[in-house]
Amino acid sequence: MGIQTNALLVISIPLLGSLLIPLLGWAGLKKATGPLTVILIGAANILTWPLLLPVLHGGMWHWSYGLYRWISLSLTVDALAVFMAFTASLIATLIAIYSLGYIEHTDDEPEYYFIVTLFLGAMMGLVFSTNLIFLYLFWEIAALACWRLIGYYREPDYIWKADKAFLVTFGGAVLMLFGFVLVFLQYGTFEITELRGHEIGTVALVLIMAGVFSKSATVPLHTWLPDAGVAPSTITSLLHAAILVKIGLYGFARMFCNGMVISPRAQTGILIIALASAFISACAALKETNIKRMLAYSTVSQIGYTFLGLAAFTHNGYIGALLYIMAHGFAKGGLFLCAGIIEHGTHTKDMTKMGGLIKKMPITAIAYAICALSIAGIPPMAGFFSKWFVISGLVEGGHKVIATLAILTAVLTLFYMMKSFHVVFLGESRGESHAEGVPVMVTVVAILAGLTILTSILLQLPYHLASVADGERLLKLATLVWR
Amino acid sequence: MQQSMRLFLILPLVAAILMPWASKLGRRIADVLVAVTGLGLMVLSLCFIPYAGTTSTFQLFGAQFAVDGLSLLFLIVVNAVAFFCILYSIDYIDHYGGRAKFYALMLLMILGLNGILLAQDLFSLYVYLEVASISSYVLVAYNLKFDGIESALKYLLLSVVGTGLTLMGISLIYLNCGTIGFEALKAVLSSIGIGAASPVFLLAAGLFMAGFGLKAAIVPFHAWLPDAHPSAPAPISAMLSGVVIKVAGVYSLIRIFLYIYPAPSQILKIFLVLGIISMIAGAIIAYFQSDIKRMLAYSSISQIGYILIGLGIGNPLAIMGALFHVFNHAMFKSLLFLNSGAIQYRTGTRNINEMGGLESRMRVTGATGIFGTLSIAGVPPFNGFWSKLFIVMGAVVAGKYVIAFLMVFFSIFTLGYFLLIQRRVFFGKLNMKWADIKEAPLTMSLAMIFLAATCLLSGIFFSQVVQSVIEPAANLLMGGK
Amino acid sequence: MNSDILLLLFSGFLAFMLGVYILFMYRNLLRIIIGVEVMAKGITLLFLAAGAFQGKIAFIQSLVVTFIIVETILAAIMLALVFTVHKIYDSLDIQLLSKLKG
Amino acid sequence: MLLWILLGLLLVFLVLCAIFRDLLYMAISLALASIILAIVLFHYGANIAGVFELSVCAGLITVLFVSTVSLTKDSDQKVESRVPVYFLPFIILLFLGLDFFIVRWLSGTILPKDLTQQAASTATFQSVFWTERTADMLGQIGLILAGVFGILALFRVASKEKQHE
Repeated sequence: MGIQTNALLVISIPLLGSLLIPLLGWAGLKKATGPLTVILIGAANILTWPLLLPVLHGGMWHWSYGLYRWISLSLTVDALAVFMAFTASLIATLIAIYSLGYIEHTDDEPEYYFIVTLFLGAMMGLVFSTNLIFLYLFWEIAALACWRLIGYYREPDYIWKADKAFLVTFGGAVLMLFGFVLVFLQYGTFEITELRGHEIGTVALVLIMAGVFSKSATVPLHTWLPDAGVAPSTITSLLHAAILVKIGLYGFARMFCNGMVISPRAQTGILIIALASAFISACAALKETNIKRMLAYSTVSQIGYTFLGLAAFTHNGYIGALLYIMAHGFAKGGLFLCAGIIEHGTHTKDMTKMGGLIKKMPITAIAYAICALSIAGIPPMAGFFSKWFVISGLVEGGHKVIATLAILTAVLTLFYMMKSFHVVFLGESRGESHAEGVPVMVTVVAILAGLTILTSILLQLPYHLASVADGERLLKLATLVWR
Repeated sequence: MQQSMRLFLILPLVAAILMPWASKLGRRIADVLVAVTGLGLMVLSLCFIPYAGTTSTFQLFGAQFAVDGLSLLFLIVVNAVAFFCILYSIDYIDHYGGRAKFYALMLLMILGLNGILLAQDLFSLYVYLEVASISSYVLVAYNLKFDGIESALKYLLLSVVGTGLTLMGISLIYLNCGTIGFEALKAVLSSIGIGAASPVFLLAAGLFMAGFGLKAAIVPFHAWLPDAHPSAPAPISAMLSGVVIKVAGVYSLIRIFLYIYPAPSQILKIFLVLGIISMIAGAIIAYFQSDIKRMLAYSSISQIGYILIGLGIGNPLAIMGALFHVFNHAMFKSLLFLNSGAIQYRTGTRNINEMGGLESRMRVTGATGIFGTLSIAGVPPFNGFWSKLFIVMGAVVAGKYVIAFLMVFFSIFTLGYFLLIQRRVFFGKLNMKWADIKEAPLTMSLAMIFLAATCLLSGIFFSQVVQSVIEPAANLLMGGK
Repeated sequence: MNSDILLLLFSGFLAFMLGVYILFMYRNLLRIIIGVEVMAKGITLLFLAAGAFQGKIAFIQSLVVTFIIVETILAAIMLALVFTVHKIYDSLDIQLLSKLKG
Repeated sequence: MLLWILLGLLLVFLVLCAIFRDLLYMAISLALASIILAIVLFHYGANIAGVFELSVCAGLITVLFVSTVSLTKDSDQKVESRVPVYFLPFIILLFLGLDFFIVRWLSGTILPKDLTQQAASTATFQSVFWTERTADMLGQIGLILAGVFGILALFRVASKEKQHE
């Protein structure tokens, strides 16, 4: 199987396969929709494996199908794309398995699975496409999938929050599209590969960043993300860990880290926004008592951190950011799924009403602890190394003040993570009696915790992948390929 | 092949004449007759796609008609939407009664619209415009309730003034150059040039702008539309909003100002200004409506604004976007009106505050409603996205950044108020009042599914649509430059 | 341009304006229909002026005949609508048609 | 001179339409205006159009109108102009002035006939109507059908309701 077919299959299996799910639902086979989803997403994940080795050796493939004048479907298989595809689909597979135990109580199963699969399909399309129009297209498919999923429980209040999320991300994305059009006006192309090394104007950059920041929930545009916590826990997990907020990060990495060039001033601006976002939301997380909102603010904070790494435009910073995407994906996915189990067991999201859960839910507690340690950046965990790389990348780029403040934020993270573990799992039990979750759910949580440990032990592998994906080297390769 | 274009006029006429006898023979026979005619017309219009790049003329009873790229695009829109609306009305018209008359009037409306597109001079255009309008006045009043009749009267009175102005323009044109044929006029205008030499043409242009602008419901002339659309039966609202305002209004404006007149910059500026006002005013007023069909009606005004802006910018990209938006708006706005009709059919209300959670009871209506919403807001991969993208790109290329930004902003706004509809009507907890309502009947559901599929497929395969029908039409308009 | 044609144009425009005036300024629906008819007279005159100026009476005559038919059918439909309004509402006052104010 | 008198009378009758309070008088003055218009048409040699104007507008529409007036007789006819009647002369003066300027402007700007190179045609009405304007013929068939079906549709429930009563 060629690289091209392989990559196309990775995109089309979830994207087109998702259409089968409502058909199954209409055919009365509601029970089959869940396993089918697992199969589709899992297949997408397994198909990314054969791509890993070639890209590790520095391979890069690019082809494009012209559609209409300057609009063409261009696909690129490189380390960055494969890395994102692999991480996202792996986490999504686990979440889909978890859903089997979690979602069966509600009546709209086919719709749920349909949109989850479509969501992942959009993500796969996004990571492989390098035409700005198609980037936008998949970006919006993800947004509308997320709209339906956040409002899944259909409470009037929840729907309003879903609409809010959709409007904010759609608005940002449309502005971003406007920015793309300005870029097009300047250089006459929508191909990222052709835009490589060109500096873009400030207005276009501001517009594009509006889209990126709204999608990745960075501080002025972040409010939809904590509100999105009204969705089922699997969905929040999907949004935070695997797909949605990572889209903004990926978009930034794809467009700017080895593509278009931005001025140093703009770079400083982005760094400051990212730092402010990381710091402010860490403070917010400290005060929050709703477990899902606390985790959501933590995501906003970590996303800010990742942006710091990406926007440093240095080798170490870039590696740190990619590692961060992976480590945060596993750990935050695990945390949200733990939160889901806890919510199932205690019927509350308020942390002050929990306590002493470690006795009732030992596996969940351990998994939560491992994931929290990773997020907080405790040394042997992957989270630590990624943070370390980000900070050293910042220093390398000469942003010493920002690096210092970033360390302060990391301390805050440690503080609220430990506090939440303490409140939820230790101490006296304050609620009714609870039981451990359904086996399939607990297993998934355990696997995610295991993956967190595994990435820590085998850090060498993702590190290698990330360093291959690094912009500078890619740029060299690209000049070879494109000449 | 070209001679079969006669069928665009003959088929609906003959079917309309046969309708009373068909309904005497049996209800189903009338249904079949009208559906077959509609399907035939749609297939016929699609058959001509390969000939989009050429102008083909044909004779009917000695009269000259012609189809060029521009007419063909509109023919496809008219006949496709008409077929879906006919399909929809088969089950829908049950509670209105007068089935045969309804079908006959609808067919005559199609005849009129096709005639507008095939006509080769200004006066024939006017005559067919009246055929379509007179049928639509009666169809708006079809429920014979107070609201229907009063909005039909309002529509009629304003239209009469509009067509009166148009006729004045025609007589001035004839007075000035002794011809009213399109081609002849085009030749005369290009030989003498427009502007200081003949201000009469500009006066006539103003009259046409007002007259056809009224038919297109551009903002200062829009007063009839928000009344006429809600009180008409749903398939008629869909036809009015999807097709009639475009053919009677936008097509005539395009034909006159971008084809006959060599697109003088003053007129394009007026297009631009009116378009912006329509876009903004329509969207803002729509936001405050609680009647679902009124909201859709105002949003039609807003979308017509987009089309006008595209025409007013006047570079190939924007014109292509505008023409594509004509196609797209016909599809998704008809779809949305049919959705609202299905809701009204089952719940008997149009007030969006009384609905809620209907999605769980009306699956097809709910799902197709989402398609319509996303299309109109310009969310990819639906078709509305591409046309808006083209118009915005045209504006940016022309250096009109503010206008481009306004369009972008109002597409967010559009999504905002359509999400409001979604939230109050479909999404959300089921209002217990509607616990035992059912999905709309078969043909209604089918029509909605077809339209939704068109919205999605023409978005995914936009390049084929653009290349096969939109580009020839745009080339025709840009040919003079 | 000879004075007869100017006169025709003059009376045509005047009749049109009168028609529009009657259309918008009166409240009785039947009177409004008269307004439409007056407007139609004006348009007929304008057509006649154009035809006379161009020396193509035969051509303009066929347009006028078509126009007269349109006008008649329009009048018939309007009268039918007004009759139906009257049947429902027992009044011809346009003010009672609330939405017509806008 | 004849034309001046005819058009003067025509305008007087049209203005009377706006002045009369009684709908019947109004209809009659409209009919008279139609008759004069027909004479004007005859004057220009547009005989068939004149006949149509005479029979259809002066005849048919008046009959339709009068019958509608008598059918709706019981309703109040007091409702009058939005503007007091004594404003009418001023408004007509305004129209006259406006009209004067339009026509003066037009007479100065209309292209001379020789520039548009249109020879006066000797074609007869029949040849034009039945050969050049057949497109309109088809439209007229559609119009008449629309009128017929329209009126049938508008009166359909009326008959149904009577059955219920």
